[in-house]
Amino acid sequence: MEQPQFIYKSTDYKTDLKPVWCPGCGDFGVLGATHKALAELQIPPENIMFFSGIGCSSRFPGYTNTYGFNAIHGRAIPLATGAKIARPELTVVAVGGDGDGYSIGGGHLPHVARKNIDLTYLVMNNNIYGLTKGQASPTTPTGSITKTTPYGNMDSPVNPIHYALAYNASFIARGYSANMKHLVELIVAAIKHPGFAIVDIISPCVTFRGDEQYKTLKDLVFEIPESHDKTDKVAAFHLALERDDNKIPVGIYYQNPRPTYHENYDIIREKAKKSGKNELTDIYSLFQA
Amino acid sequence: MEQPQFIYKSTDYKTDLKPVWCPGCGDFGVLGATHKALAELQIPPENIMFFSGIGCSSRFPGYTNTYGFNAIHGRAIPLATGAKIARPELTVVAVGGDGDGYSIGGGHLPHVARKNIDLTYLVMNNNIYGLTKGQASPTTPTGSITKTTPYGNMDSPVNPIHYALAYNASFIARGYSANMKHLVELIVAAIKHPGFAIVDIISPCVTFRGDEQYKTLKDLVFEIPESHDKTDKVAAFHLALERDDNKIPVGIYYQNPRPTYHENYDIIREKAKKSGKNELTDIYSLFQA
Amino acid sequence: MKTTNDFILTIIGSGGDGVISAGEILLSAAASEGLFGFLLKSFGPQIRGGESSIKLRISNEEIFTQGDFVQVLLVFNWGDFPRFKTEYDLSDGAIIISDSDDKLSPLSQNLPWDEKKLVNIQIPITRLTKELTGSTFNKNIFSLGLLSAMFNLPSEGLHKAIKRKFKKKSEDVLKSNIDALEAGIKWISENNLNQNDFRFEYDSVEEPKIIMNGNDSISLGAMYQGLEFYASYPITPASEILQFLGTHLPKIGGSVIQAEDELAAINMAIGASFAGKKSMTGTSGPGISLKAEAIGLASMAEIPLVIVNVQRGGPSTGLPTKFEQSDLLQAMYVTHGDAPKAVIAATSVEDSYVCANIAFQIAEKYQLPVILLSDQFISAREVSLRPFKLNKFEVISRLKPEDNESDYKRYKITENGVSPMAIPGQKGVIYQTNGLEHTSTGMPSSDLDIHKKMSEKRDLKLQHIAKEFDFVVQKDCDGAKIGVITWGSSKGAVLEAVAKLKKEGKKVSFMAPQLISPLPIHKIQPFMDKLDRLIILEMSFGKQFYTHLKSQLKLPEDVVVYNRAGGKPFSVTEVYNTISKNYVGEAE
Amino acid sequence: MKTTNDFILTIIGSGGDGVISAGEILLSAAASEGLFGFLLKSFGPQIRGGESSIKLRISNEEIFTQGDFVQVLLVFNWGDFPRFKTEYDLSDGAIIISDSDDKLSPLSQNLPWDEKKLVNIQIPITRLTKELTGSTFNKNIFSLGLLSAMFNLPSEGLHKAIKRKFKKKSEDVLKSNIDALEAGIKWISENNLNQNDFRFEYDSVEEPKIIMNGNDSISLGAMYQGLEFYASYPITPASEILQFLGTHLPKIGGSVIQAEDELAAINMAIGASFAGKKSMTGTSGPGISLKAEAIGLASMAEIPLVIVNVQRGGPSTGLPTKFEQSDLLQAMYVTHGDAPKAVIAATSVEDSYVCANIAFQIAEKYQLPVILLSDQFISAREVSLRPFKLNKFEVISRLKPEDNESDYKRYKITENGVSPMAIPGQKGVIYQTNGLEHTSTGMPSSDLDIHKKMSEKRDLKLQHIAKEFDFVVQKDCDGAKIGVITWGSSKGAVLEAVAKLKKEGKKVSFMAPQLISPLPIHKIQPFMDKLDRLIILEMSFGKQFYTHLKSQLKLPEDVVVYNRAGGKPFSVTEVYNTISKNYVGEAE
Ligand SMILES: Cc1ncc(C[n+]2csc(CCOP(=O)(O)OP(=O)(O)O)c2C)c(N)n1
Ligand SMILES: Cc1ncc(C[n+]2csc(CCOP(=O)(O)OP(=O)(O)O)c2C)c(N)n1
Ligand code: SF4
Ligand code: SF4
Ligand SMILES: [Mg+2]
Ligand SMILES: [Mg+2]
Repeated sequence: MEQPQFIYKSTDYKTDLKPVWCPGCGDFGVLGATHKALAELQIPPENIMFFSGIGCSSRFPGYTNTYGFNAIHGRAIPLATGAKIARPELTVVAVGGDGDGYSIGGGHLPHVARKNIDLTYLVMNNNIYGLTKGQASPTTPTGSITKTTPYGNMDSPVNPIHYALAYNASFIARGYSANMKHLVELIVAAIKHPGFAIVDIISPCVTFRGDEQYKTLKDLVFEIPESHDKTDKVAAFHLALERDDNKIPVGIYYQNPRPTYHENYDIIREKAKKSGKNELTDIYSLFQA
Repeated sequence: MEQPQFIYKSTDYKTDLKPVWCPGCGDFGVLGATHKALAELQIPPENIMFFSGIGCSSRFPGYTNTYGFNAIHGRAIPLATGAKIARPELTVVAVGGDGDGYSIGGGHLPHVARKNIDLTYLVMNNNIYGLTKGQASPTTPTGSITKTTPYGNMDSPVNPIHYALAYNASFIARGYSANMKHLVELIVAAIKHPGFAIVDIISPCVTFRGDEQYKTLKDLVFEIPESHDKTDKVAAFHLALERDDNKIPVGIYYQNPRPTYHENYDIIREKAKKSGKNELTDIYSLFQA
Repeated sequence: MKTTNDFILTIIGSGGDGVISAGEILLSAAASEGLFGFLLKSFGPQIRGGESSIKLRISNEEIFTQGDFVQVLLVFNWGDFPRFKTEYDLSDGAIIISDSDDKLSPLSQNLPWDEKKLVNIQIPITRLTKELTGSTFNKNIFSLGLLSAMFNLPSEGLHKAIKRKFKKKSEDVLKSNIDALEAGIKWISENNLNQNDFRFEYDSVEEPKIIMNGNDSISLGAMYQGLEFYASYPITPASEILQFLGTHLPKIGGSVIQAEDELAAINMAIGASFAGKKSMTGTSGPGISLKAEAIGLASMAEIPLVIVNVQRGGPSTGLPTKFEQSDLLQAMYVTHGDAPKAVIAATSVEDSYVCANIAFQIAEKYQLPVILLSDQFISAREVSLRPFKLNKFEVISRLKPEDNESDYKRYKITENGVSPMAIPGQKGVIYQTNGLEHTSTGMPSSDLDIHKKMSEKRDLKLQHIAKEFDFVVQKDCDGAKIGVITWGSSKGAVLEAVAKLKKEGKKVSFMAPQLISPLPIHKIQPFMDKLDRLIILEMSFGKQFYTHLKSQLKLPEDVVVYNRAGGKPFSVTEVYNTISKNYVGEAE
Repeated sequence: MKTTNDFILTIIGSGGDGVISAGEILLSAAASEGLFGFLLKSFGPQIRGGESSIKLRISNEEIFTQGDFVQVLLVFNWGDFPRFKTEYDLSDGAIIISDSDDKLSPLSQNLPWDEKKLVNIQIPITRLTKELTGSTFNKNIFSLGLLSAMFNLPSEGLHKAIKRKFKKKSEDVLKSNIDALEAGIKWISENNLNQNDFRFEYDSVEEPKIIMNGNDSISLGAMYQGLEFYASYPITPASEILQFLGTHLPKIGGSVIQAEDELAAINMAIGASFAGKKSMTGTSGPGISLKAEAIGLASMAEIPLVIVNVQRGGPSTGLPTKFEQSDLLQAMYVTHGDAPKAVIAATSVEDSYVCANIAFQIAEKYQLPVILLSDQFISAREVSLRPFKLNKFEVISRLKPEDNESDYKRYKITENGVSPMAIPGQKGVIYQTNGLEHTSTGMPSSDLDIHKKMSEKRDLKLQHIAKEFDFVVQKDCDGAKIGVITWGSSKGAVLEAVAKLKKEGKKVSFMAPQLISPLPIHKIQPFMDKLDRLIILEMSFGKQFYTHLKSQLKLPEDVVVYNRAGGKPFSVTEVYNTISKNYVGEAE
């Protein structure tokens, strides 16, 4: 019996749990876009795993009707890595905030990227620590007053696109939570991409960054033109530099597939098996004097 | 009474402790170059602090007659950061290996760089874990056989220059331990640079990478031409891309000073003091009902 | 009409109702009138705009807990009530005030109306606020006016508190709030609703109080000892230390840095201490777990360092906004190897100042990491308490060598394990150190004799600390056959329960050691030895305090452990019942 | 001429001398002849090319330690001797062989020549090797020939071992080594130097042995239980597990990943276990400290996981290549909160296989983290031991729900605390989990009743584990009034000391629990209760085992703790003397 082509609606990816998010939080948009993307991809919910750290945004897996794990702060990436290596046939998505991903969890990013683990990472970047009520995050703009920068933030914010390029991520995009349609496209492309895909998503925190962000962003965000060569790293690096007009390109900055970790590891398994002695008893016999 | 201009010889920066390093280890070159650089800078030994993590290279502080701390794996940068913030008037140098700095300690790099802490970081990059006897490091070339890659390393190695650029480090250089004169110049420039300065130094591990590295490197390493614009990030990014001829540019890739953390923090202290109520008793009085 | 000098109020409402600020204003009012107060807040799971509640206790006598039974419950919105139902116990005859504009009826709530003879008072709060103040914006302040008149709560203090609160806002805002307050007061007297049970009456009061929470108190204690460097990563319920110090430490020349994670934070603090500055890092349980390795480094390299753990419910992320005392054994054994360190537990807001001072004294004098345990219950309460003297402690700083001291050895073996620590910049006493085992000059060594000698050196400090800093809260009761021992913030409930028993003529001894490790056995063992029965009281499902005491002392034959998983602090009644049930000693 | 069936040899030399491979070849020779062997290696601080030494014990009876007194000491170079002087004790009449080509003289060494009646034999080893084999390259093999002939060491076995060792090298290399061996043998018999004390004589031997170290044994145990995922970060002395599994696990379909740090490693393993695979991570003390937070996560989210800690000398970086048992309390209390987990300690190489199996059985059956403690002394020794059966253990896997099970609840309350765990990919039993406190369906909750219920659920498992997996090494001696308890690799020395005492007619009971936490009290308490005096033996300056036992059991009135800082394992003599000195019981 053939399966009908569209069996999953976006609501099939939604749980009953009511989000703890503030009304107007950008994360609602990301959640909705993700559910839509999954429906578009028609991946059976039981074949998906979501991993997150801690933060408002990291509550995400609880609201998504797939296997999910809202774990500890900063460790979404290694958790997802382990899960994907264990079960390469399943779809793995890591989600979380700018603090979770670029501060406490920042040390894991280079390695998931250079190993090209085939998973998708959605960062809800709100330039603040939401859950802990408003401290500076690594993406908080210079000069901003937050609970931990009472005299103005003096650090230069991180540039997630530059990070991802330096890490040799094979798919790098930026989205905006209020551009639902575009965001759905990006998430679909990211999940489809074989290898590590990061989507940095501007997702305003209305409570601790005010909601004028929505207003200004509307005019600042623009889609990356078709003419941009997605396989040109230097061009992508250039595109992601801070601009004099403060505008923010959204879309795919870079995409250049290469063999994934899992493909490479299959080769290693083959190599390892070449001796032909692949039973535990064979291995044990190596200890005989 | 005026002080004579050259009071410290490079041997004044040397301790009596005999390095545990293998004969021929690249780290000897880095150690010698550092002692020479310090003598060139004529910094009194008691005004210098060295910090390191764990590794062959991290034994460095024990061999340098300044205040020194060979601490725990991966934490040279935060230790040095704390020390520098505490004592901005002293010279602070962090040293260590590629594993220490780009693997376990990799999460600290973005932040020391974007905060522009005024310290120098010398990475003895030997593409291997030396001290633990030969496991793959994040800079181990693809394909290499090591103790943990018995079937060949399948990961793409990190590009430290790209990292540093993405992190907005204000001074980025690469050196080679066997080019003593050039390396001394780089270390002098790095220490002089006001702000975070990283020097990635190719420092061969003869024991676990073989000593043919010295032979091949001789022909691969070349000095970055004068024509390179050190303030151009995109040019630096380009220069650091893997090259078809496998050649490795050494020298300063990027240098672009901006206010240091300490300068900024002085401004914050001034702002904080504006209320004029700066005694502990003033602060305590805020609790009066 | 029953009056009280010990008034307990709870308010429950939705996001916009201003419940929290009502509680804060009332506490501030009480403090400015010289009353003692104890305020707790509680929130639903929503990040913002969700339901919230407060519990406020006011008394003219010193109080140590939030009190058990709510006498007056004000509910703006019965829809929010179920979330908090298990958090608050009602007194017999408690007065339930609610907004008659709410569509849900108080009587249809699952409340012990008959059993506890609750009194139902409904007032059209929303409508009245609108009518009398022009908008519903100041509903909370209007309600404070109502409560003030109904229960004789300090109205002068309320005026002051409102002025204080809105002093940075416009005149208009201030005036409209004062108007709302007065409208509330007036409405009650016009409607003759001011003769209620639980009217607050008291004879005399002392000088005005201060309002403080545990985190501020720790910060002040550290600052008094000369804190110069604080590095931390935000985490509930410890973030306020970072925020307070971030605002105030730069004023006295110090530095505060928000690190990229807890590992960085503690290593920065170690770096700063190595460089010569008094340093501290602070966090909660998950952060301590991340600092485990560096705590061992500080122990091995003998770096003075204070590490604050404001405990919350565990394990893992656990119950981040709730109280528990379950990081006790971790504090002692978090790092690998035999790594001497000291552990101190603060028992109250006031005591947090004391403990922070002593933590620094120990850290600096003995050059080792000191873990200062506080908890959510101390940090998140706001209390009105007697102003205390800042300068009651000696400021202790680490021992330093002279410049150019001959034959300087960083880890010289000494009588008390402490060796002078050179400060970078000092001439002629340069040294290099490490986290490896090392000789007296700091050179790495894996020689077993050196390891033995150095293990002894580091351990020696503990013996001296236990004697020199043997501070405990102790109330010996002559002839008592039963004693209660507890630790940390659970002290408050025990103190009140023991006082209550004493009034009934029961003899109960009491102890709460602030120095948890090394345990001052010479003080605690004699306390135990006098008892027939010991009750150990702690908020840890795993009985961590019991485990610790058992491992360090000879406990009486007869030990009763009263423990439970956290979430809600012990009530006085709970402790009272536990002791009563197990009481041994003279009958009355 | 005294002969022995228990031969103890030490070789000391410089970088190029081939000391280590000489030891390995001789061990291999012994094993192939069916002898038991025990090889330890020791190095100077240089990374490469520095001095090194071995101690090898060979016997035809089962042995549990490296033996105490060196009977034959071969020194290539007296310049290297001082570094190892404290590591090796010499037997009375020990034979000191050295290279007469060395410019330093044996007699000028600070050795107890007279006191111990040492025998000085000097042979021009370097010159002879050169003369007889054409180069000095095979000095070590030539020396093995000498030793073989002098002390009747298995020469057939040596031939085999050399063939084995060089089978991948060219024919020439192999032949030159065999020639060197034979040249050595021949030279001794030609010079009539083969009638020495300590000649190795034995009656019968068993079948050929296997040669294994503790890390390999753990790896095999895990593989037998169906390990599918291993993530780790290199660290001495645990790296060999990563290296062994990295080579062999892919052969049976599993995956091994070298993570960027220990935090990543354990979280990867948790992710893999969540995804349905049997997972393990391994490290040493510093790595455990870094894994602290995630261990709590595994406990809270009830993730089956085995965490290996191959202990080394602490605290901090400590003595990375030396032995110590000082991570015991950390294993239990490393993470914040009340976080149930199990702790198992392997006592030998063979036992490592057992313990790895049981660690997985517990982790999978009870869905919690299990810490498996080994140590440098187990992992770095190489022993020749009886081949063991792999399949003596049941392979236990976690309980899973049926697909589409109705009303599936991930954390359903059950009689033993274990609830079925759905595996991603399973239909109709999808769930979301977290490290927050949660309801039976996994929904976050900070409700205190739920916290209580779930704390109970998680704790319940421990009670079942203590009963079901109560494995201890126990040798009760009828009528013994004294007992010795120890743990981990110190077992070996105690076992031999007790056997020696038994031969003298002394009655001593003995125990070493492998299940350290939850402690199987029902087995250990009765053991204690029979004793007048208990000796607790451990290699921790901080008396961690004593602390643990005291906190969990009722110890006899009379307890003697024999402990010290690590660096060197207990000798049998040390233990024997300790017990003898404290002996109570029938006199002979
Ligand atoms: C180890 C640890 N440190 C700190 C915290 C406290 N904490 C929880 S979420 C968070 C940051 C949240 O910021 P972000 O990741 O940007 O998520 P957002 O809430 O903004 O979506 C912090 C610091 C924690 N839970 N665990
Ligand atoms: C927390 C921790 N994990 C692991 C180790 C083991 N270790 C010591 S040095 C090292 C890596 C050394 O490599 P690198 O930093 O490149 O220095 P190198 O020896 O090559 O100079 C490792 C894994 C440790 N000491 N501490
Ligand atoms: S605090 Fe900010 S990030 Fe968190 S839920 Fe509210 S709006 Fe969203
Ligand atoms: S192992 Fe390699 S890095 Fe270490 S000292 Fe030897 S040559 Fe240098
Ligand atoms: Mg954020
Ligand atoms: Mg290296």
